[in-house]
Amino acid sequence: MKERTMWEQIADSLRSRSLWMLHYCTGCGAMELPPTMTARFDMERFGVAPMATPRQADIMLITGYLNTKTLRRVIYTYEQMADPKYVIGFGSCTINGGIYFDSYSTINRLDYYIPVDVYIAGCMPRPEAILEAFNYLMEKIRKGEADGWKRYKENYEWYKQNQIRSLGEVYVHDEFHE
Amino acid sequence: MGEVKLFFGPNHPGMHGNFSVHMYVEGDIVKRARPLPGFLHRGFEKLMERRYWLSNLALIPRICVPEPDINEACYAMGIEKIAKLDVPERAQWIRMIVLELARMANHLSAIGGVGGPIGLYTASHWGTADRDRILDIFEALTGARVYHMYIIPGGVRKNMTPQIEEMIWKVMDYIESRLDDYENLIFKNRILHSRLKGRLVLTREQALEMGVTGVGIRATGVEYDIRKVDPYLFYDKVEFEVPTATDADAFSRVYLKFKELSQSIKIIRQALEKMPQSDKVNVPISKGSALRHVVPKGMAYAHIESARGEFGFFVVSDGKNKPYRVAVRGASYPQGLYGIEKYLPGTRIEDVALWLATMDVCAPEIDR
Amino acid sequence: MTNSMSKAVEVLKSFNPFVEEIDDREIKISLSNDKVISALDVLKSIGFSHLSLITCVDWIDDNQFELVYILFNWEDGGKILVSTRIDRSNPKFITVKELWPVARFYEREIHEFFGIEFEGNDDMRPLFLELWDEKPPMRKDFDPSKYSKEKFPDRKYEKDVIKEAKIFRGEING
Amino acid sequence: MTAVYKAILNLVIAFFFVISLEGIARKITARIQRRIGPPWYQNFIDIFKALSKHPFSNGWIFDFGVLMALGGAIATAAIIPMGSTFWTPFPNTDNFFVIMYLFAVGSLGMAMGMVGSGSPWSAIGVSRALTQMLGYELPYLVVMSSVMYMYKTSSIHLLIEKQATNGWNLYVMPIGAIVAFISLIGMLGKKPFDIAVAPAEIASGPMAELSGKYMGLLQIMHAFSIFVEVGLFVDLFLGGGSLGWFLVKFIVVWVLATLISSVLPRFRIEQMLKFYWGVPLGLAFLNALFVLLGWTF
Repeated sequence: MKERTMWEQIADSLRSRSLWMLHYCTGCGAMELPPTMTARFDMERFGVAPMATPRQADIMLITGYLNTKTLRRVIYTYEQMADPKYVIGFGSCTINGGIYFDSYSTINRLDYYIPVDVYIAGCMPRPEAILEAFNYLMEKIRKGEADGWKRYKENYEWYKQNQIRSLGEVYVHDEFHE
Repeated sequence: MGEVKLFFGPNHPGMHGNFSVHMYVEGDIVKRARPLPGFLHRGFEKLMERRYWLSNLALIPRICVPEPDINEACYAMGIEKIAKLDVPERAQWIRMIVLELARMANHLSAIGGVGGPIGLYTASHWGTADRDRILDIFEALTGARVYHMYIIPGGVRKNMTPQIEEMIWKVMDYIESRLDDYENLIFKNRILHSRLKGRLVLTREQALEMGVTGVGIRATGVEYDIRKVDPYLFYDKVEFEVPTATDADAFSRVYLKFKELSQSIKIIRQALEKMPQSDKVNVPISKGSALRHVVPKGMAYAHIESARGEFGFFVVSDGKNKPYRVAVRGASYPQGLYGIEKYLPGTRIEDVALWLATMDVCAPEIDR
Repeated sequence: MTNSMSKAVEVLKSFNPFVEEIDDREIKISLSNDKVISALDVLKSIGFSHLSLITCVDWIDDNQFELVYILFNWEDGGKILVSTRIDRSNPKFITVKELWPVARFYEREIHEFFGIEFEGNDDMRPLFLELWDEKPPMRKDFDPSKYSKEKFPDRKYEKDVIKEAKIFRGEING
Repeated sequence: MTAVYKAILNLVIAFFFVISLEGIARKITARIQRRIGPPWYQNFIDIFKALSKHPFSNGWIFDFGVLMALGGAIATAAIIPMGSTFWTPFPNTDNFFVIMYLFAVGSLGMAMGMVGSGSPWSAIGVSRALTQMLGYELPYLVVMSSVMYMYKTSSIHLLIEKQATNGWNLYVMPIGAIVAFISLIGMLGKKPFDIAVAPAEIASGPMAELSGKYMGLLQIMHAFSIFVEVGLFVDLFLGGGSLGWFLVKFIVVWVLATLISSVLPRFRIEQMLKFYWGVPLGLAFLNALFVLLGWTF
């Protein structure tokens, strides 16, 4: 790994303490996010706050299984986010398909399509596990190891090829034709 | 000003779950709207055909995330109907308690969910925090917070211990004591009245024509509740009221959910009192391995009153060790698809999120 | 059987239905497919006004699809499953969207998952799936596992857990 | 030369003081919601992190609009008197009208840039923000004209001096002060008037397309705007005071606005207009009438 300059180190430590999370519930894991956000577990005390649009977000939580229709939107969303950006794969379904391993519409492995920095195992992960994952991600960012966004740039061809293999077409068609 | 095309979701903070509404707006008024479901489609009905009768238990709670127990109950009741199983009495009472707890959990998060779109975040925080107490009961009873896999064909998986009964009594007292605060913070708030009262009216004729169930139809003044009309479990042995309203607007729908909380508390207390002491909470449904369990030929439709309305499982067996076909009737199917297309035009952009919140449009059960 | 259900059976006598009792508040009425729409109309007018679900079962061995309309009576809680069988090789039926407008979406879903055409319902765009390139997925001859293996690569594990489990527990097949 | 130093001090205080206050407001809201909340310096981290990111631009109108918004806010913040004549950087230009005009530059710059981003949510948000401006400015300006009519001056530091002898405007014209405070909540964009950014309705509205550095710049601009808005209120209705008193009064007004906003839901845009053009505008005219008749305390 390349040595980071002092500015990069400062920037990384700032980034680790102010993670803006994209408010996008891609799957059923989103059910455990409200408890994590609200009074009982309160993730805002770590500086993690929900953000409405991908432009402002730093981390994207892939909360559970992704079907092909959602994956297209997730790729769009991921590419709209500003660098540096981080992805947390949430639940067993993102790791190996989990309980939907033989489903015709859900993907089996998330890091084949977009780079993932941290995985949380379990179905569904408890709020404690989510907070643990946030802390682990912060640690990784501070050390400069969370480099998924760089890998996406370097291996763009590979990721695109995988996306097209599974989706046929990444482009989202406008459905409202009358 | 011409018409502007807007994509409300799937990536939008006002969206409940992963769902999308495409619409054309003129100013702030919605001109045309079209629901776009399918972001959570996992092919459940196909997957269920590929798994054994009992291994499906792990799969079905995932159909409806906010209230997973109704899936297990419907599936179990469907199988019991086909196989003519007699469920032990205590198991029936425990199921009732679990279903009512799940209803309360869903109503609390729904009240919090209304807080989001209108900006009353304190309501969201309170609702979610109190829901967590119910999740704690589930954790003690079943070992899991969200997906319980507790209700199995022929009964429930494990008996309820006296300690857990004690815990339920306590949590019920706590939630009852909180209801006044909710009333004062949320339902007496004048800005909330001005946001919700008289908005998104769905009249009785429209609701009946569309097939809306749950609070959507009870807000129009009729007592259509499956627990009363078509009693399952022991709902005919407990006393409770079905709260109704006559305004048929967004406010009365939320308020009815709030009213149902105290009815659920009443039901749970009666169930805890009437429940017989026994160790038998399920019938052994198979000889030897659970994987070799076979359900006789037949088909049945079992439905229950979930927090969002009629939720049903249609189960077909061809006498083998796997279901031949399982179809799910999601409670929010009519209002989530037909309702959005028909009744959103004419409302304002702000009301779209409120329709989804007060009508409890639950994306995973529409998509499956 | 509830009052409304016995009344329904009485009224439907002329359609020669095959009536099966599932439990005391649920019956199944099988009809030949030209009589279904008028039977549904009659049932709607005598109180079975709530359409719970329209669904389909693929009886591949009989080369037939079975369409099931589940009706519910809000007054006394009777449920009627109206069922009919149609030919599987050329699946076509008539829409009921005039009786229940929400049926449009159920029919659209059945069209998407089983490939049945509903005459009179012109909105048959895909609802749940996007860019679907195979046969309708809920048909029995569609194998989701094969499709998933082809399209969505699995993670490679160094340890074959399933094989070890088989050594440990023996074959696990129903 | 001292004027420049004072202006720079103005900006430095505005930056550090207001951004800390924003963090404290988050903490207060969290406590009301029974949470712990982020540390008080969280907003500094947020801003510097946003500045460290690699943003996307949406064309030169977008870039220019953001810069114009920041420039307008900085220029206005630099001429706000901090409570007394001594802490007035430019005693000849701290005219109320100059401040209002300069301040509008910032708002217009933001509107221009955000519409230039091309997102429909931004366009809706900007149209809401401008409508909202129409709502709160009207009662505010009526109250301000009666203040200026009463003291026959529009210079802020002179108004502060007049209040030192005459008593705070809060006591002299309580109705006007209340109306101005209601308008202030609207200006700050706090609930129930955060209609322009309403996340659950229009996905943060104007900010929908802002990424990285632009977001950081906009947050800084927002901090300066808060300084201008609350600072004007303190100067004009709470009698300014020495630098320390000015800051204390600033904190009191800010915390009060935060407390009110944390327990209220949000209006719809047309309800907000009806609200402002109803009771507050009527009260503002009543106040003007009292001032014209000389019925002040």
